[in-house]
Amino acid sequence: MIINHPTLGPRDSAEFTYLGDAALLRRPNPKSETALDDFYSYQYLRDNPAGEHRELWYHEQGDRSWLVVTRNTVTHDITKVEFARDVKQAMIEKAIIKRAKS
Amino acid sequence: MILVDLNKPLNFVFDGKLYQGFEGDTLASALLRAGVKVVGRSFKYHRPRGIMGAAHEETNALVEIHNDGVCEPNRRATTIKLFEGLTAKSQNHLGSVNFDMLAINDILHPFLAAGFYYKTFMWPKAFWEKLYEPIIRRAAGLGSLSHKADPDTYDKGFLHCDILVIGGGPAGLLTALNLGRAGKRVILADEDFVMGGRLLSETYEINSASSVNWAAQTVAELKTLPNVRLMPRTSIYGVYDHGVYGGLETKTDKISERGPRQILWRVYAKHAVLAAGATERPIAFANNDRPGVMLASAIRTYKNRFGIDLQNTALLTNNDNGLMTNAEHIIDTRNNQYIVDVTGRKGVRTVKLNNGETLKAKHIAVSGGWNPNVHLTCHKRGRPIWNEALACFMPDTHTLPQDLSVIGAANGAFSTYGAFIEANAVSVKLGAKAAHLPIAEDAPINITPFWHVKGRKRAWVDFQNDVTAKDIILAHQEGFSSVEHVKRYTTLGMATDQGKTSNVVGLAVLAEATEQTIPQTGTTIFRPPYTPVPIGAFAGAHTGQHFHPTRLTPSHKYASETGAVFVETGNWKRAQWFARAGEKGWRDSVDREVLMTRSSVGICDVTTLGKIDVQGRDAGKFLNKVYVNTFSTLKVGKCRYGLMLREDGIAMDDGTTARLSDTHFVLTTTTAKAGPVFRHLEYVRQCLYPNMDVHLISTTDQWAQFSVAGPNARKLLQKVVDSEFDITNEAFPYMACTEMTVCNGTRARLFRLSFSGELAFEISVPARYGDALVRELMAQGEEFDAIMYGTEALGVMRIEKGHAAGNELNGTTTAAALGLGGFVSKKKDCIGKVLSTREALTGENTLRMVGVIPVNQGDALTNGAHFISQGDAETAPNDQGYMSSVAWSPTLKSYIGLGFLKNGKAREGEVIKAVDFVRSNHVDVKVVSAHFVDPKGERLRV
Amino acid sequence: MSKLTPTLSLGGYTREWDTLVLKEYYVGEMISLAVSHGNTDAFSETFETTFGKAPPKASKLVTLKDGFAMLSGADQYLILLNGENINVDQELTKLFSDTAYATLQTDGWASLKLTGPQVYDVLERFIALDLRNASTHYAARTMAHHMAVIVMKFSETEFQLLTPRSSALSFLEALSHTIDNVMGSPS
Amino acid sequence: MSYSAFRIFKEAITGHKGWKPVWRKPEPQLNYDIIIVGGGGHGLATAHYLASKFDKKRIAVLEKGWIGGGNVGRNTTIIRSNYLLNDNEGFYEFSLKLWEGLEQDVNYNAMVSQRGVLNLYHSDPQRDAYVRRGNAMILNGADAKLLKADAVRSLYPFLNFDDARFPIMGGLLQPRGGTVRHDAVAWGYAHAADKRGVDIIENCEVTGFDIQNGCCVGVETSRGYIGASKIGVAVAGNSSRVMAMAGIRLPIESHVLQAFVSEGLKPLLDGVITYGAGHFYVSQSDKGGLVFGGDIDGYNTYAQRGNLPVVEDVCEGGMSLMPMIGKARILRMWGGNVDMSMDGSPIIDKTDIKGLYFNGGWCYGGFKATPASGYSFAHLLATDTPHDTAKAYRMDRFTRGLMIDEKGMGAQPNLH
Repeated sequence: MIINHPTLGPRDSAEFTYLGDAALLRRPNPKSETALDDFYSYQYLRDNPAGEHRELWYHEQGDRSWLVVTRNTVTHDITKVEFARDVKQAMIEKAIIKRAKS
Repeated sequence: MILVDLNKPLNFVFDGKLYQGFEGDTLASALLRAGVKVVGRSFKYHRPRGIMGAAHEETNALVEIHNDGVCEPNRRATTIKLFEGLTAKSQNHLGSVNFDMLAINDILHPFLAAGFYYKTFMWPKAFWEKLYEPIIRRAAGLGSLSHKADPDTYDKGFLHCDILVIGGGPAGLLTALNLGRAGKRVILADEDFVMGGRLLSETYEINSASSVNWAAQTVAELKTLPNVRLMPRTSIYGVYDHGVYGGLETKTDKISERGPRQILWRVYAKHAVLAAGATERPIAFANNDRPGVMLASAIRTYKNRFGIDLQNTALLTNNDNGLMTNAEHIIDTRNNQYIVDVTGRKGVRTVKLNNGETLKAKHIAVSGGWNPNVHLTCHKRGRPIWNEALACFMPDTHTLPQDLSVIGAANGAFSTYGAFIEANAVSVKLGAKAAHLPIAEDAPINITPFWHVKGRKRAWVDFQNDVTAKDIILAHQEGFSSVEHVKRYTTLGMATDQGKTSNVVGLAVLAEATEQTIPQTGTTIFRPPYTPVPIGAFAGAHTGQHFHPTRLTPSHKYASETGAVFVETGNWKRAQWFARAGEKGWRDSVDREVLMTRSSVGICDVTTLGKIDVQGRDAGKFLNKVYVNTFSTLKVGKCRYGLMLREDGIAMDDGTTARLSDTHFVLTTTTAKAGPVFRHLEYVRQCLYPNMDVHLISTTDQWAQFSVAGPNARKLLQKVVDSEFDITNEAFPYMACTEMTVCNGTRARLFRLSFSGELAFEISVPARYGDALVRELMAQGEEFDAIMYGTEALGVMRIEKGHAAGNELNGTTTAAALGLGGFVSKKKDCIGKVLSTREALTGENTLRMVGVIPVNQGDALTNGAHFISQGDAETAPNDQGYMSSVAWSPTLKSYIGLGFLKNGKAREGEVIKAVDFVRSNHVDVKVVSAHFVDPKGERLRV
Repeated sequence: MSKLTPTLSLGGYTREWDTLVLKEYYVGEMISLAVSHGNTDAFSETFETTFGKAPPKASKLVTLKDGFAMLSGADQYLILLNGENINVDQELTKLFSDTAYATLQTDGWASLKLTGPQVYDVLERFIALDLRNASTHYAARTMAHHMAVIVMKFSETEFQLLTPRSSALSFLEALSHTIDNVMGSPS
Repeated sequence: MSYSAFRIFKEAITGHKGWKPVWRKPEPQLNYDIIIVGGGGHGLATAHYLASKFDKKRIAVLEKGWIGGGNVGRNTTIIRSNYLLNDNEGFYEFSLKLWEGLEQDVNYNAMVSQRGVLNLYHSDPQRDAYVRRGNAMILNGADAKLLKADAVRSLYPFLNFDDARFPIMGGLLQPRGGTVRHDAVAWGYAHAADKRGVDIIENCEVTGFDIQNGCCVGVETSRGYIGASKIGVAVAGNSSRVMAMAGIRLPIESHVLQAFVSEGLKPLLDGVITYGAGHFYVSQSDKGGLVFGGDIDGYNTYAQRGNLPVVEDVCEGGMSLMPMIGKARILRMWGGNVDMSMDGSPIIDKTDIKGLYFNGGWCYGGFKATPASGYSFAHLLATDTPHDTAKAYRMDRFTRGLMIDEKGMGAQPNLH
């Protein structure tokens, strides 16, 4: 497969290492009362969809960046490739705004 | 125009006999020219087989190429380019190809109908493995492999282009020409060693000159275009994701020539144009498998391209294309004429027609119509669709990937002119100008489908696997009515040609039997490779010693000069021990290395441990997130042991981390986990805490690092460390670290760390000085009889100290199991903290690391033994844990072991059994503290 | 105690296949610079005053006064400076103060130069990237024969290859074996 | 209709007119006592044992395509019981014993051939890990032998003993391991189940579950609604998709495992060999093709087709272990959809929804588990208690920390 790296351009997937569902970015709050259950479903349960899937790839033989790739698990078409760092920072900012609102 | 050079004869040997062919011949054409009829035997009935086709569709002429003891099996004679000195042999017969004892199966054929083996061989039970299966296995298979290593070399390569044109026939050539002239980066690949496709095999004219000239001129112009790459003898065997195509280029058919025999190309193409042409299919009629029965197109190829006129031929055709074959008799199924039987066991003798007539003939040219080569359009699970008018399966334009077009005969445009029209159309679509259309034949195929002649006698559908129309009908009768079930039950299309000539005929027979239409019956799945690819080509240069790269330590040269025996540790080669003259076995060396280190000083290369530079304002905060203990409080100039968990709470790796400045830590990992830990740290940094100011870079290869351990370690180091650095115990205590210089100003680092349990330091210098430093250390160490020690001695010493290593950090043990429960900081979270508190990981009865020592000192311990409580039966329910590390301790003069025992902490002093069935070694052992030597660690702090 | 003498990763290797030349090409010093969070602008300014050029973009080698620089990670640069200076990373740490973190990398890499008209024919059997189509001063980290490699294109006939020091011998064997296959001479 | 050499002789003379369908093609009834979703090896085996060992009636197997069309029709046909952990080894040894009696049980020759499975090791730590596994096998009643390098060499002289990057130091042999003709397993179980009245309904895809106040009482299918009091799902790679229809998320990812077959060769290789220093295992089929494979591609996919890096990785391992196979050509490459679980071990358990049972998470070891999986799923469906050898395969083992992690790779499916 080919992953179109945001800054380095198309690269063969052999340069990357796959981790899994990008839901791993949403690490639960270890201090909540339901921490054990939250971490159980975070660590063990997966949607595993047959269709669009946001997943984490590591550019091991390239610039060692983590990427969030949006790929269809039936056709393998890749529609989006982002830096995981940017996706996570956006999530953090959204959480801060939400907390500020509530 | 024949493409064989008659004044360049080539001598070759087939089945021990000398023959002569010419430059430009294939082995098949040379054999036909020499009048050889029987070239092989079919798989099940072992009936005589003759050459049937002229290219990759060939099912019968499978031969072995031999060269000084090496044998390449199952090669189609039609695709071997003849070379001087070729030695080939026919396959799959007991006795000679003309007198095959296994032909007895043909006589027993009523008992060998499809799937017979599923219904018998069941009684008596043991006979299947003892009697029936050995017989079947000995008779099975086609060609044979010699047990010698494949002497050939193979290369792998990577090509990039705008457009990959697959197939060098009229459609492919014109497309490549248009796109080439428009300046596109084009690759034109064709399986044949001459480009032209069907143009080389027919007597067409283009622009009123021979079509062969047109092909040659087109190729000549393509050669002048730098942006076009012509690749003859290159088969595109597979279509993969995102414009990746698999290609195999054959440089030579010779065995063990210098240089690569084949190159496996991975082609990255923005767009691909499939112009792979079509394959003619036979018709099934009684005894249609006699040598001499050939595809009509093949007979024309051998006549027009190779100059071989196969006389007295009877043509059986259901379409006009077949009529181009000159034959003494024409049997046209559209006039309700067909063949009901053929005689001649080793070559066609007579042909019996449905009107009762019997003809004498030596060859039967059969044309049942043409199948477009749609395979590559279906490698991404697409399915072809049925075209009623042309009676063939065509690519389904709806499920075609957008970056793949199909033109020419592969798209049902069987005429030359039709191919040119589609070539121009796709060229325009891809941004090139259409060429002026050459004048070429445009004859319609006018086919009326005619699949098989019903009758009592066997009519072959798959010539190689001996699948007959009756087998397909029987499969349906037994409920195997899906086309996938028929394929598996009868093995239709599972031979080396993958059903190129048999699949469509077979499913037409099935459709008739199930009273369904052909589209309803559907096709089986087309899978890569389009044509078989040698396993050697996929391996390329990565065989033998080059299977994996080899990583060498900075002291590798010195170690090999001083008697080191090396061991693989991942891709690293590490010194396992240093053998000295007079030492009888490895134990002598290892015991010496341990005793010398514990009594004076030993040096060990520890460069292979992963080293990661962790820098930034938040480096300390970051390390708190990945280790169970706290690092933000670590003072500059100090080191600290750290245990890293996976998010599921299980131990992942451990190692020491040194703080060289406020924003600079150097973290170490075990050798095996260097890669995975770095990847994990980058995941935590980028995916969980992107706002931290922390940066990582691996420095494993940058710094050469040596452990200097033993009572005289400091004395030795003081002779190397520059004098302005005070490394006395007061100035440089246990777990201290500093940057400094050695040997008059060479930059270095010193860490007060010990894995052996002795007074020990780790000294590191930039790797360019690694070799010089180890030699200097050993030179300065002579007065203390300093020795080099290897991984074996290191292993013994760390087991004597009860330190966990790879065997204990095996991915199933928790901090508590490793005796490091107390290490886990209560105040902060870290990766794995929450899930490490799950009930089954913390309960009383879980596994705990313990030491074990044989009750009577003479007993040997063996690793991998299981622990069973005294008096319990040695069965799984009583399994109490396992031995994880074992060593002979020269210090204690006894075997010692580490292991995991249920509720181990509370069972010190208990005697249990260490049970090792596999090495028949059952030993009573006493559970003790894992810290066998200097449990309080006094030697560390001297 | 005697002074320590450095050793080259490949012992000064050099070999010719008529017009194609492969030789160990000692680069001087290599340093990685990681930009500290929030100081990107300050870092760029210091970079420009120190090296005379703005920090490079992805996949682009920038020629400095006395060396080259490339972007090696999302927030990390690799600097190649001529001349031997074992403490160069500590000097850069002072120069960039809290805008960047430096790490000495010279000893972690072996460096080879491949020059000659057949350079593409060799590299197309070695590296998966589209080097023919890449512009001059293209620089990228990728893999070859299961080993890491940083490839730098200086011209249509001149490439520099950096590979980890510990597996440099395996890398050299794989590359020279490939050249033998392309050039047709005995391996 | 029972099969035997005598029947073959009689039918041969009479032109094979007497052969009947191996299984009927009944129309689906309105409801059944037990529905099995999934007509693969595990589903058909479950139906067979429900009928033959637990005397259950009114059973239906619903298959969306043609039976045996999934992983049972597309694997490297290996059977073995050489697992490390007691929670697994008892189950796989039970399965191997069922394999040994299969032909007589279902009256269909699946060609169960026990010619040995040999796991090669290439280092001392790896040897010790194999010894620990061999001892676990013997503790659970299975057979295991440790062979030194010269014993391996006498068995397979053509392996690479002289020029190997990772030298062969020996191997752990399970003599009773071997291979089985995979297609015949599905057909054999279908034949036997059908004979006991089980309705095998092909081209019948389950499109939804009928759940009323926490109780599953039937399924919507492409051939209409079918009611049942108990529904067992055994759909391997489609587990997440099917159970999502009942609102259940699973600790499973679907991956592609590629397998390869070479052109037919005269006998070379008697047993099964696995390479300890790379991703490669191989055996030779009765028809002469080398059947081999290695690792999964490693990314989530339902495409049932793989990509090139794994093909090259497997062949590099194969050539490094057996340099002679360079001249053998790959004839065909498949990709199957395997249900990789979070600890590499399966789940055979009830769910929170009454009447709905789940069997899945077989990773790439489902084929060898077919008989025991069928038997223990039937036991669970018939008695509502787990079979003794499968009591560790609980859905809630992850919440309690009782992972069954053979390789110790943790909660990342593509590492198992």
